[in-house]
Amino acid sequence: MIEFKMPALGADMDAGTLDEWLVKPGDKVTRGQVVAVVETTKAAVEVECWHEGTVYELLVPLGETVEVGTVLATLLAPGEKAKKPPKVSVKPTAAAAAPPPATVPTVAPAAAHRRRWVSPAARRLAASLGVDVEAVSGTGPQGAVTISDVEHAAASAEKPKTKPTAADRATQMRRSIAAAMSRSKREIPHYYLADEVVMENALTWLTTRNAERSITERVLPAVLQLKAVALAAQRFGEFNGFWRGDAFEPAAAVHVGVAISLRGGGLVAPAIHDVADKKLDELMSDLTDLVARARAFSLRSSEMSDPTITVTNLGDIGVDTVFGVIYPPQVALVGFGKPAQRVCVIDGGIRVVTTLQATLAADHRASDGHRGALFLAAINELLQQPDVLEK
Amino acid sequence: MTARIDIREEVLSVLTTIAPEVDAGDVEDDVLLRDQVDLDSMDWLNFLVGIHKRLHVDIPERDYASLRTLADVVDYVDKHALKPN
Amino acid sequence: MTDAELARGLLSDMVRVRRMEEKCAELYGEAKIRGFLHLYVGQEAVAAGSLRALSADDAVVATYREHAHALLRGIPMTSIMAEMFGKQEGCSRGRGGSMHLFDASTRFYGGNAIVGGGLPLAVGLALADTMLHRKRLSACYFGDGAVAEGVFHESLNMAALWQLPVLFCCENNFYAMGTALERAQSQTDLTAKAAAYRVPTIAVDGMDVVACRDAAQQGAQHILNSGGPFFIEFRTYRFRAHSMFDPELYRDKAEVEQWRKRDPIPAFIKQCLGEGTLTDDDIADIEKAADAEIEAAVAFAEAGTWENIEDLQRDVLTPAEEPVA
Amino acid sequence: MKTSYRTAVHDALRDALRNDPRVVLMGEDVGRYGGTYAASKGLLEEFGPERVRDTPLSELGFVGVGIGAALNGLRPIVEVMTVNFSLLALDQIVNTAAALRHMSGGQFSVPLVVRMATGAGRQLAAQHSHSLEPWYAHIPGIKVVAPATVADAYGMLGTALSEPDPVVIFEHVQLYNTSADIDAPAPMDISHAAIRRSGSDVTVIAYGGCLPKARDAANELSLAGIDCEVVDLRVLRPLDDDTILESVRKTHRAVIVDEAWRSGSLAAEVSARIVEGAFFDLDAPIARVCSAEVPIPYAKHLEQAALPQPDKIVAAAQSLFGDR
Repeated sequence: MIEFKMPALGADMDAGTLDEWLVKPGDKVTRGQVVAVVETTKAAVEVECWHEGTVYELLVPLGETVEVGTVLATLLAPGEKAKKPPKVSVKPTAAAAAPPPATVPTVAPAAAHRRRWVSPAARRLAASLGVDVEAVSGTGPQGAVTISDVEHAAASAEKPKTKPTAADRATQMRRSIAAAMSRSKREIPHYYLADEVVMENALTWLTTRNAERSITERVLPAVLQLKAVALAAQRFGEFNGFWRGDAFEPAAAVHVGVAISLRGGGLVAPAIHDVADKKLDELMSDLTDLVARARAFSLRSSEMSDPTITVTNLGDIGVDTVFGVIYPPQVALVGFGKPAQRVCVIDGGIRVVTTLQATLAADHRASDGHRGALFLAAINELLQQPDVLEK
Repeated sequence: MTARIDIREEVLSVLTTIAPEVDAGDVEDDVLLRDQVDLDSMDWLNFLVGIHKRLHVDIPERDYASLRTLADVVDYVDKHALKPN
Repeated sequence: MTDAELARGLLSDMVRVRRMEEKCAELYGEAKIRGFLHLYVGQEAVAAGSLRALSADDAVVATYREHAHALLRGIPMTSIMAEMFGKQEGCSRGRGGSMHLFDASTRFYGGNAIVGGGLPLAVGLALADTMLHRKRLSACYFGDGAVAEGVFHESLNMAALWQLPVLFCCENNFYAMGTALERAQSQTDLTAKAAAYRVPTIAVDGMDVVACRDAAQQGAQHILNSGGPFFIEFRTYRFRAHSMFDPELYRDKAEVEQWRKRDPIPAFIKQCLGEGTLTDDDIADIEKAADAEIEAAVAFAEAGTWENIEDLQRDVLTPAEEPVA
Repeated sequence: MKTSYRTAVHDALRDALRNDPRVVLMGEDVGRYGGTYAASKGLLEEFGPERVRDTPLSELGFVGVGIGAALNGLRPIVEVMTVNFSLLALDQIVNTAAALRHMSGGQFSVPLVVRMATGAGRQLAAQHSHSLEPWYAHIPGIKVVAPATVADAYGMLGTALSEPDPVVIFEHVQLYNTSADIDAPAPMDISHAAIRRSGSDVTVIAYGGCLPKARDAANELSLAGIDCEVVDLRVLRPLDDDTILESVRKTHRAVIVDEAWRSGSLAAEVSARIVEGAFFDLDAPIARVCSAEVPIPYAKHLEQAALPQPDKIVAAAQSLFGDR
């Protein structure tokens, strides 16, 4: 029996609310198939299943908010036979206490890695009633969950859930960001490096390339940057991966998280997968698609959960340099500033060329400044060779 | 003139699909568009792609830099779209 | 200074104080002034006479019964009155009230409401003057009650030991609040206490304004010559209660009446008229001027403003940008 | 019949002097003047100047004298007029009265009662308005009490006199004119806090001059549907943890009202004990209402703004309920 669990769609996600099942018992599921939509603080995310099999039992009803890791459904592996008939609708939490954990109407999922504010008394009461405090909305001072919130949650466990409003979402997202960034600044000893990148070659090359194409096929300089970072990250593995527990875990592939600001505030950094292996056109189309879906709050679980390194580009807004905050558990973030004409010394002569500031914010637990400098230099080097990036 | 007004409305309509928070009535013709509306390079590209698709205007790379205000874009569309191919 | 000028000045000072204090009692009844209010009525000759002997840059430290000293050292009656009203135009911004009049520009180091609290302060002021080679003195006013405090003895001892220019002005009105001198002191001759610390002393009739002036001049001269302290006991009497809350159970009405016969103002008027230094018209002018000054001061205080409550916590510590003397 | 707090203090002193010939009352103006707050009016006439003794303005001296007399067979009640003047006697209270039993290895107990007025509200400005009782509550070796009701004003004095160790009594100046019906005046314990109003939603903890304000606030909060329990600390040292914690365990919320400044206050101590002892019962952060951190100003509107007030207590209590 295969267990399909609520995925962690980011460092700041503790729980998610099941919005929609896209499969039913008996359906065959292929690897990577989107099987459910989960509401998180950031977006309604399509969740893929990475197992092949047949849906045996859906364990979490619609509207339920459950912790990350909770089994959402069971699947029979190919060839497996059910040992007993499926139960109707069981409540599966890790703790699985006698009274089922309750959820509450209008609950936006719990915010984040910052511990939620739950009054000590409410926490104790929730434990005794088997209420999941992470799924209870707080009405106490500063939004804390109070005894009465827990009692209401226990009493109205059966009521149907409604979707979070945009305002709820904005608040929740703010909290998520606050939690993730606070955690980052609290836990990650950042160091920062900057390097000036002459963009002359790359931009000229890109302009020529774009001139031959329709506007719909045009490629933005940001795509060159993503590719350069991905290729460099392949060579400098200590910037591509996660710090977990007390150790660095390098990632096998390079999935570049792209920091996307949302209109009206907020930020997500979903991944483009396997950037190092993709051609520029493919990356451009991925990027366009990703930005559109991020702004429509419609991202996939894998995009949310598995960036291995993040790129942020505030140059569009006109800043020269950006020193980023690493998105835990990642260990590095590469920033790009505004391309502008600057006076440079090149080959012993003074020239006016277009340059930009590339920066690296990196986790000193995972890497050191010397390697960081080499990594940044490699990115610079790659941006001088646009045809290498094309491959 | 009627055509120009229609074009302007279409352009604004494309703009507000990219930036839904913008009130079309507030956009000024002769102020840099990217100063009035928060548009990054991806938004800008999407905006021009939208113009291209909606109004059937091709915008080659070399003309990019000349499109800075709403009036620029309207003029550009006015000039290029009405020309028979 | 002619006798007439001096007489006019001394009388004017006493009358201004008397009228101001009476006005304060009236205003207290109207609840314009609140808190503790200690009036100087009866003791005017001490402040009027002794302060006249000081130079402009001498310092004065006083007690909670300090309206007269503040006024006669040059704090405008307007800002004194505004202070008692609690207005921000007051000399202490309305933060101090009746017991805490302060004024840096006249070196008036305030009303101190802890008995004896001003004594070591004056010794310290004098210490700084001596060490910084300034020729000026610090006059410290206190009552007979303060003599019972340990700090009185500590202060006299240090002033004498280090030979500091302090003019100790003990205003003995014979009651420490409600406790008569002889029930509080084993030695009721207060000059003897100062003498025990080898501080030169003089006792003087505090109801005689000229005698008060002369004694203070003698003390100031001694300090100027020797650099060391001087102690004056002014024997005086307050005609009114200790404060506005005092039922005066501790003294006989007859005793008060006896002292009232020695009221320094009528006594001085009689003396001046007899000697021909002042005329009835002079006296009428002085009284008229005092009344006008008081009227203006009350109008000023009435028109004053209440400080914003948002500023409640100002002046707790010195702002970084403010220079410190 | 209504009895005033002032009368209750007076009667307590009178009865103490009547009941035990070892009792003496001494202090500034306790005799002829009748007491600064008229609490000892007529006692000189009844008991004579030996037992109702006016002292010179020598606070350090006469408090020390009281300690010596207590060591040697008398039961002195020393009045220090106000807490501000008690600073002049702090050395004898802290270094002698409080320490003597311990530093003599248990040989010398000091059965002394020190009374003083405390608190603001009468426009007496920065040298006569402060609430320094938390300093005394810091000191091991003494008991500190703050009668807030007429019954306690009478009843705590006699009990304090029967203690073998020093007891410091704080009477808030704003309480002297309050009055209440009391049946027969009786001794009151000096070891427990008291529930002055029973309630279920929030515990308001106050003492001394803030108790009437806490009660007013509780009445107003009840109109808003918040049911307050009002705890009167009564004894500031040693604190009655049990009563405080039991109440907070019931209501899950606490507002502490203290006329002293917040930093290093008794409110801080009570707050810490609640967190230590009832953390898992709290449903909201602890709130404190204390005086603004400024010497108390003279001007009435500023003085009132500096002090805890019923509306501030109401607001603090409401803040513990979020957006209910």
